[in-house]
Amino acid sequence: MTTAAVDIDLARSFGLKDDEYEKVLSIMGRTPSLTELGIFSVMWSEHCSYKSSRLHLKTLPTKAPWVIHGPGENAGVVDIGEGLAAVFKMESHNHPSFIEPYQGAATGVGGILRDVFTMGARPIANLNALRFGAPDNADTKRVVDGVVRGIGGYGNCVGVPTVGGEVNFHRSYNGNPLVNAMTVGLAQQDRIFLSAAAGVGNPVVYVGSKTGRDGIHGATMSSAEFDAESSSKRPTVQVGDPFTEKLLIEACLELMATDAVVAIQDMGAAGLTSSAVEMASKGGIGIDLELDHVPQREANMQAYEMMLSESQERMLMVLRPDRTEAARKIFEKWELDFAIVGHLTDSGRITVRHKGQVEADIPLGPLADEAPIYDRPTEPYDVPAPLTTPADPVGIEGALRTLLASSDIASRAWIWNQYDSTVGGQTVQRPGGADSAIVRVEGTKRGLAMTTDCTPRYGQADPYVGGAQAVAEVWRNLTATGAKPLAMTDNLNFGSPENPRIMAQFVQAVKGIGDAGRALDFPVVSGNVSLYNETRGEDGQATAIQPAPVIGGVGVFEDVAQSIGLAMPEEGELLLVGETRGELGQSLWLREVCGREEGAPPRVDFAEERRNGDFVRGQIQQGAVDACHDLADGGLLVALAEMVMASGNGCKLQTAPHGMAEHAYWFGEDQARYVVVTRQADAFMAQADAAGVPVRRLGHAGGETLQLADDISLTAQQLRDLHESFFPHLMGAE
Amino acid sequence: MKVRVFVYLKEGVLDPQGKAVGHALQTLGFKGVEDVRISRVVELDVDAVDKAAAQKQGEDMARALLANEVIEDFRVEVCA
Amino acid sequence: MKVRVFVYLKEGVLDPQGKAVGHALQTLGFKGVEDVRISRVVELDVDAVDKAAAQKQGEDMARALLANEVIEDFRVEVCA
Amino acid sequence: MKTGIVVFPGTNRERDMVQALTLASGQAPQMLWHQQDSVDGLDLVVLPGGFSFGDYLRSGAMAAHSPIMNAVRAFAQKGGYVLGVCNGFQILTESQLLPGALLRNAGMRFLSQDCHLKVEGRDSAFTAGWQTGDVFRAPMAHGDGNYTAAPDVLDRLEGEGRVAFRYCNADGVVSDDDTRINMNGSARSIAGVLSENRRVCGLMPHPENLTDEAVGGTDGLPLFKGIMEAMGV
Ligand SMILES: Nc1ncnc2c1ncn2[C@@H]1O[C@H](COP(=O)(O)OP(=O)(O)O)[C@@H](O)[C@H]1O
Ligand SMILES: [Mg+2]
Repeated sequence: MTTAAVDIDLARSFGLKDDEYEKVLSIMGRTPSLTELGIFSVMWSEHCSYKSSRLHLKTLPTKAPWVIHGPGENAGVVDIGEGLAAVFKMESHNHPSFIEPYQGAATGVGGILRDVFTMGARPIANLNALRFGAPDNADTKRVVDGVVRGIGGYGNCVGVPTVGGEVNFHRSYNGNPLVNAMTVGLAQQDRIFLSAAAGVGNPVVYVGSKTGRDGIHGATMSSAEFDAESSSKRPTVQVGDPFTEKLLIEACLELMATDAVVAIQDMGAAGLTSSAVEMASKGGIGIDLELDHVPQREANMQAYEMMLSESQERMLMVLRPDRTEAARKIFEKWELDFAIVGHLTDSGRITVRHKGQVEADIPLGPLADEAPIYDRPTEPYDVPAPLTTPADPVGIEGALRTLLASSDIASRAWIWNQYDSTVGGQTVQRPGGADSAIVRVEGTKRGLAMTTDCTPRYGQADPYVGGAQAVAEVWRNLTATGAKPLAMTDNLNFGSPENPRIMAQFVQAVKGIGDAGRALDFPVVSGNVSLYNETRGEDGQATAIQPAPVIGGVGVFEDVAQSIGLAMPEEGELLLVGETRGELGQSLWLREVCGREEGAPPRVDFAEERRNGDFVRGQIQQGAVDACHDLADGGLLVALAEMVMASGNGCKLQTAPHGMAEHAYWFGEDQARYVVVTRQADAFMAQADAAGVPVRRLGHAGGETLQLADDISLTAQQLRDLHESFFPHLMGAE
Repeated sequence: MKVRVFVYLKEGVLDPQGKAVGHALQTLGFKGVEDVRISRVVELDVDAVDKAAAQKQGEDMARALLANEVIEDFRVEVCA
Repeated sequence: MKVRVFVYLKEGVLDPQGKAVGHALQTLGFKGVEDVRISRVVELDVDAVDKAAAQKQGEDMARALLANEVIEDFRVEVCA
Repeated sequence: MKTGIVVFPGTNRERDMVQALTLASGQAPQMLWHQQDSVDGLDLVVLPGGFSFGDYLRSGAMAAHSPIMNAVRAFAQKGGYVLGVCNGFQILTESQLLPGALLRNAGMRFLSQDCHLKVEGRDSAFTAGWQTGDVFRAPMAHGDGNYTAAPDVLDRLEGEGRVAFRYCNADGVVSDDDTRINMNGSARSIAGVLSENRRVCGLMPHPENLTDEAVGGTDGLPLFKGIMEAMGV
């Protein structure tokens, strides 16, 4: 391997463009060594450099008085009161999860956990946003099975509860599923750890698992589209070791309680290279690495391999020299490798030595600053016209039955029943109980609400709305539990940015996210971009995924006892908050009942969203609301059925208003709406009126059935039978 | 006919179980122990006319289900 | 010396994994498959003077940790 | 009264257990590291849930050989109270402080959902907080909870009243073959067992996760109240 001649062909095979290789030559003033070329190629990969997305990400709102650290660190940090902070981020592991679903998903969870505990936070919750191919696609069952087992296998073992997430199925993900994992951690505001290295002479310390030849070139690989050849280019699949991760969490947190750590960074994509380069360049300092000291799992590893290995469960730290031995003891107690692999210098360069040879010597400034940035061309996007309401082919009950059993609405219990959602002893709302998961902040009365959302079919039709609606839905899901929304993380999954139509999707979606975030005071504090999510068919044509700008949100409760869920209470009046126009464009009703994916997605009106949400939250915080559910996929009637199934308590509904098609009323996906159940309906209505918030009386909680008119009456059990059939059927009788 | 399918991790793939077991054995006082790898054997009866057919069935089953060829290799033995 | 410890469920102990795999194989169309048993193989290097010593070490390790004799039996093979 | 919670590498429900014991007794338990070789001075030792040593090889196998387990064994022989939940139960069977073993769940999937448990008899500290026949809800979270033992061992356990808890439905109906009720496939629907002297108890579900009204309910609290009462707290 070391004998491979470094030239433009090799550079191309490493994923560098010709002009990028030219730039490498001019920075180095000579032909780079193999190891140097490897370092440039991974640092300049889409995954590490954000070269196609950076210009656009810069436009996102990232500030608010409660934001402590926005994008740029391993995870975002937000003030949640009492000197505490929520630390969170989302990360994708899409391509690896198609190749080896179990390990791909498992190591995705491992990676995002490390991003959070690197900052000194104890991970307290995991969520995941999953997108699979069509249910009848040959690969789907294998991928669902492996991904779900992998997420559970890792999260359950490390003892972080998996409390929420979302799942979609669509044929555009047949060859390219999306696995986005989010971790939320808890830290003390005065004990947040960052990655900027400081202190010339300070030791650089490697901890965790040993290095093997895992996933070499994973970073460039995850930025390359799939094709027939990609199987031969497969890097060795990374195998996750959640047990070691658990030890690493405990050891790092124990160490961080001392004053030994100057800087710390997980080894994620591009392993030792990106962690060493990032720490040193953020600190404006140099770094010398001695690879002979790197703990190695395999024999005869080359410098190139060690620098690019993506072996899991490893961290790089800069320690205070006088605390190094105390630190070593902690890692020995936890039976983890601990090795001093280098030190900081004032050279401004990264120098890598192995077996007495200098294998790489690169100026850090240019490596970081001259990384390519592209303002990629876009092609105007035709947004479909609004849909005229189609005729109803099946009636209300038929459509409800179809929708409840459909892939995007069906109960996800089959999945979440494989995730430990209670470990930690703080889970107030488990999956299915509320619009957001709710976790108490240990040792306080406070709580955090958290959720992930995205509606790719909206973004496929209108990328701007796709971005904006994802933010609105997240904000609404937090609000519906009574939480104050604080901030979001994002995971932008798109096709190839080199395709101007896809690039336009990306730009518009980011614009939608930014506008929504500004309007709702809901800044972006961390995120991740995953591009090249495409499958090349036998005809050589690339098919991109439906764009998925996934948003993860976190909100706070001062007193978690004030939070509410969505389960239908035994009594109370049902009210619909927000205006109903009956928008069926891109709705699930249209797709599942009529087989059409058409029209404009529902309008997202930020002012309406904010006004309605702020009002509902205020009512919940006053204790006036017993249950609340936001309206999204499937519209009003699906939301009501979900409330009935959650508790087994029924409700009796008034007929649809005149002047609107009945099916548009029950199944339209108009935004900015909530169903609330209250025993103080008159006061609620009066206050809503004063606040300019439209509210409509829907009916009453009670009985054992969801009852629409005399002829439509379904028991909770009948609803559940429909709702719970999809996954067992998909996965086969077990 | 009895068929045994041995399924083991490919060379170079991390074996977290083997690592932990090796460590535990050393703690228990088995000092010279090294290089612990854990694999599995699936033993089953197949309905085959001869050894070659049984061997083929074993390989087909390994490819279809028993081994995950992305990270594992396998070997089939037919025992009489 | 290379030692292999085979650990398998005792006769009469239900093997949920074997059962599930047997079922899956049949669903995949492997019709004649029966009696699927899955066992674990721990392969390791021991520091032993001769085959007998290696065999003994293998057995000791099986009793000490590798097998749970309440439900499992084991067999040790020394390979060269 | 002094309680201790053993932490092995990979244990992950120790904080949940601290919370439950503190709520029930008003006293914070002591944390015990697996390499300690003594549990002197304690009245109750708890082995909490998790994935000790990753649950690699077999759940609980490596933990059963940790130095502290010799001390726990001696403690149990002297009549000390020992509670093992989930991974703790697996460790107790692997250490042969309790009979039987826990195999992979019959459905081969990790199970994380609420189950119902029936209290088979109240003549132990671990069951005294309920009435015989009471049914309570408890979360499960395990991959290897399928209890098995030789038929004669099972007969003996039943004969001696050493089955502490069985899986049942919300109405108390036990049905070994119904996978909605006996979800992990345990022999005779056994969810928890007692030692001969009734002072060692192991069970798979997690009563410690339902001990606080603010976090899901208090269905599991009687377990801890019962222990405290038996020990005169
Ligand atoms: N879409 C995005 N929006 C906002 N911030 C982003 C986005 N994508 C990435 N970031 C931020 O850029 C930084 C680098 O991200 P990334 O390379 O994914 O981190 P890591 O190296 O931990 O994998 C992080 O601070 C991340 O939060
Ligand atoms: Mg990071």
